[in-house]
Amino acid sequence: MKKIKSILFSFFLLLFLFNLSFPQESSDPRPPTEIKAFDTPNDNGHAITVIWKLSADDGKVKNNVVAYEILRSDSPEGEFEIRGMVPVGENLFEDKGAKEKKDKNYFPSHKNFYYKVRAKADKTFSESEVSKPAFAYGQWYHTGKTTVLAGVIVFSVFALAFINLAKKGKELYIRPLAGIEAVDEAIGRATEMGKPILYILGLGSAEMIATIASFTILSRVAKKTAEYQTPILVPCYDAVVMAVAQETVRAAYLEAGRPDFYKEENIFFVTSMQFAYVAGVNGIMLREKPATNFYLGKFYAESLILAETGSVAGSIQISGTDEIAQIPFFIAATDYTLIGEELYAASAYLGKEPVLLGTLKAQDWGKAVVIISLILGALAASFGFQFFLNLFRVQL
Amino acid sequence: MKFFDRLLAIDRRIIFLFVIIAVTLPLFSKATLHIEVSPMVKAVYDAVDNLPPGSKVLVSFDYDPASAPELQPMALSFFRHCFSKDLKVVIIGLWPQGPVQANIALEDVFRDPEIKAKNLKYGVDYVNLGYMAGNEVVIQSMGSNIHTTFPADYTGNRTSELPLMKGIKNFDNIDFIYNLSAGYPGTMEWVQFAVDRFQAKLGAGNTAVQAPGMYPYIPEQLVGVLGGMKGGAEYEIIAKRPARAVSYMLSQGVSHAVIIFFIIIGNLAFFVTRGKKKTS
Amino acid sequence: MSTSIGVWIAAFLTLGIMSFLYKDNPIYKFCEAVFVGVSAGYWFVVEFFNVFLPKVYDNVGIAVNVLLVQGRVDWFHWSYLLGGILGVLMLLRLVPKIGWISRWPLAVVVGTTAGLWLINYLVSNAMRQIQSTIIPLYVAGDLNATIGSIILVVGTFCGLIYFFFSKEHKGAFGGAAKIGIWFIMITFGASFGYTVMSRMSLLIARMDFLVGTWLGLIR
Amino acid sequence: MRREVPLIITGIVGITLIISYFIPHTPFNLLQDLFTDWYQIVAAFAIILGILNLLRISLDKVYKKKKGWFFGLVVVLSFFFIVIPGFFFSGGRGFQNPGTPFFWIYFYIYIPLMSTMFALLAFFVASASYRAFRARNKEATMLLLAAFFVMLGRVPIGYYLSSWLPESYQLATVADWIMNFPQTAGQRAIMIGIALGIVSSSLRVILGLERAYIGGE
Repeated sequence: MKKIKSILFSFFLLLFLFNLSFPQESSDPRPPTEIKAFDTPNDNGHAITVIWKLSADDGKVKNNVVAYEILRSDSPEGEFEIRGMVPVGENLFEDKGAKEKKDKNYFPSHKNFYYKVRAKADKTFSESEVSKPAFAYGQWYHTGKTTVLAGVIVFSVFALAFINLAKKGKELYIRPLAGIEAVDEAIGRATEMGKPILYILGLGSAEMIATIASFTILSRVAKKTAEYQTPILVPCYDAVVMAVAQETVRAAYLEAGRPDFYKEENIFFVTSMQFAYVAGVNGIMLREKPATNFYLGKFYAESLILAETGSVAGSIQISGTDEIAQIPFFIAATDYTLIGEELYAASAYLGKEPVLLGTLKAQDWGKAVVIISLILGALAASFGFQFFLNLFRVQL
Repeated sequence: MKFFDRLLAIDRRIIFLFVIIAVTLPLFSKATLHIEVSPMVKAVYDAVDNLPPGSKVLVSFDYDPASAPELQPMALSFFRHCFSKDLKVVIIGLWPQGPVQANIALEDVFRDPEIKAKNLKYGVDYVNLGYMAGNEVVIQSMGSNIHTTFPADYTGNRTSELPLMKGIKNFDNIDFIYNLSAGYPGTMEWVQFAVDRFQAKLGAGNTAVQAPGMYPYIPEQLVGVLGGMKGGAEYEIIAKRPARAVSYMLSQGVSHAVIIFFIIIGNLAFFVTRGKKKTS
Repeated sequence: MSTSIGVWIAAFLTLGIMSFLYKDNPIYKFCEAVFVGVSAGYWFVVEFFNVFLPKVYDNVGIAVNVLLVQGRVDWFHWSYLLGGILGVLMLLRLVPKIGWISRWPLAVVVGTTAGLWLINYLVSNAMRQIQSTIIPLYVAGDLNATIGSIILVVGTFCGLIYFFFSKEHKGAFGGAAKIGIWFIMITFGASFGYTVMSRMSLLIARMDFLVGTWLGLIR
Repeated sequence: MRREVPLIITGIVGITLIISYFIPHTPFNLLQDLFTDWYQIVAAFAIILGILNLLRISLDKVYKKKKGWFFGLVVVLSFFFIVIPGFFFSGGRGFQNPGTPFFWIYFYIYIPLMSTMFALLAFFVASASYRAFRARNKEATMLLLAAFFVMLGRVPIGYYLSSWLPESYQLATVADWIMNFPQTAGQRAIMIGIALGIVSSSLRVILGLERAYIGGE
């Protein structure tokens, strides 16, 4: 019995020792294969992409590969240096460098490089064969952005064509907008009551689209007030906006044939501090009790304070902005609201300028394209066709 | 009906008083409330949680003290999350006050013994590159080179000499971008430039005012968005570190109830008095 | 109660601004003026140290250095001097007679935004939005998801119809526009609710400062 | 000179930036970096311009003893109150570090003033909801209803009000649903509309057809 025990013991001991030494005895993982290097597409050069087929031991329990190292050399036999590492399971590496010569990491374009990929296991590794040479070069055109280019071209063609049509005198139809239809009535009411009209251009600077749209509407409103001889007050937040507003109103009075009626002091600068400006305008509303308030342009947190004061003062209020978070306050507290793009449309509708009308038409056609693609796309997607979706895919 | 007329003409200051009470009284309560974590917040949390240790996270602080009550709690719990997961943090700001708010948040987070024990080093584990003027154009130029966009950090060290920044040239070397935003420039600009021009991965915390506007970007262009103080509270809950935002939730709830009450009463009085005027 | 002078000053300023709720008064006006001055000063210091020094001064310094030491012209770094000059031209707006020169730097600003925005808004806010809306209307076995997709597609579609200006809102077209405006109103309702939430949060934090940090009544 | 040069600059800069999106090759990428760097510098000076303008107006008030001249003086003094410590006593470029005098002013003066200013909005929202927010038509009613669900659904009160309902009818779920579907759809429609508006106005600016931003002579 003793003998058997000792034999068994030595057997297990051997087994145990064997087991202990087993992991150290592992062989190298099998190397990655089919390594390919090529210039990274759609860039300015200075980068090469390397792809390979995963090692056969990738994801296996035994000899598990933990990462791949990518090595580069300028000759197939030369010294290879490590350029980067990717985790297990990945088979692509973009070897990117700096484009400035003095940079440590400078990556010359138009120079041949050779790559190999090293599959790393816990302690060992194996290397792939050396790739065929590849060199980096810059592309003149980014192929993934064709859709965007098409979009830009189509839109520009629409815009130029419609501007041209409008200039030739073709009537371009734009549907009436409730807020704008109310303008005449509102001015008439002010005249009857013998009270002024308050026109607020918002807090935007002169180059913002909402402000530009508001200038156009101001010009029409001012012309009407000149005809009715109703005073118009324009308190301003921005010095440049004030200068442009003065010019706009003066021109409108001239056009209406009443330049004598234009009062420059009615278009004035208040302050460019948000809440101080609101306090100033509120004061005007409570003192002058204007019959009609216009809030058209860029508005921020002050929108609800203005709209509330005007509503309590009993004025008719017409508002419009493209600042989405402020529109709810305008809808709830003013009589007419131009929502987002409607503000731009209103300026084209009133201004009747070929450029504005033309680009508004282009926007409409753009929307038509969007709407049609939406319907067709959603139907196609429902039946499992991916074709439409790929049309709008922008590669980056 | 005189009652309603008088109700409509009530002094605003009485309304103001109601608001003060509705907001302040609940602050004294210590009740723990049930706060549900919305899928949107979970998406952001998971995106951060799944980053391997050592990943580089860029945080853009695009807000000022005016919105700090909503965004500061988000900054705190985000920093805590990043540091406890050993992520490397790069801070910038498109609003000048942003990087200062970041410093205030860092100071708070480092008071936490768990984070303090990690002995994080400036320049190695986190950097603050400060503010740069130029709004969204800053993002565009970071896409080609962060070192020329931010030549120096907020204390004037050369960016290229900071160890952490040595391995970061542009968005290619950043694993996740987190944007705390209170308006323009903010999340929309990060989507347009960092995501749609440079393929970055983006999550965001927004003031409640602008959070709804970000929904169309989710999930294709934006991982998710934390909306307002409530979003911050949800993040604290999911990270199992309830803090300031959670403690304010009762006040938040009561104040909403008061607003709804005002709208109902106001409309009731308005329609009753208007109906009377029409019939008379 | 707090013993820090800073907290007391902050509390005074907080109450000073809040006094406006009772009535416009000189203390409020004083606090407001301090706010205006301090924030202008804040921006001034920040723009100087964070933009002017690193962008213009440092880069031109490098350019000068290269010129003196290596005797070659470093065009890259000199270009920042031109940027600085453009910036100074912007300030000429303060001089009425030659203020028009400030339009040149302004043109750089406007041109940059126009060039970037044209692409960005087209890609991010139009094309990629279409891409995200092209989804299968029917999700097998998931009623909620199916309803959600239909609402998403129909809502976007009708909303766009509402913003179509070349056709009067009549008949089926008008019906679609009507549905569109409902969706838009729900959007604004949500946005309104969120705005209320936002404003209330700001007040909560301020009251917490007054009651907690300053008076020490909480905790 | 006054009108043509700016239009030409705008056109060149705008077109270059569009081209560089499609053609990532030199020289367009370098020009893009150049213009964006200039933009950043000019943007900083534009802010300084605004500050100088403010100081000029305030000093003007003080000199001419206009109404409110005292507050004009306060503006100027507080400006220097933060600028002098910022420039000379806060360690140069590290001026925003916690512990500097500049930071102290930021923390104890700037933060309370600014955040209280905006906290006032809470009161104005309340007063506006009471005095001006009317369900004056179907659209406004719809708006207020959606707001009602979102406001309640987003806070714990909503949970306690509706916890007796099955989960998919609880206020929080309803609010999430509104946000994710109808809200997103409406938001997207508005977004696409505004985007096309911006594209077309950018096009006008680049082609030199939009001149309002230049201002008068």
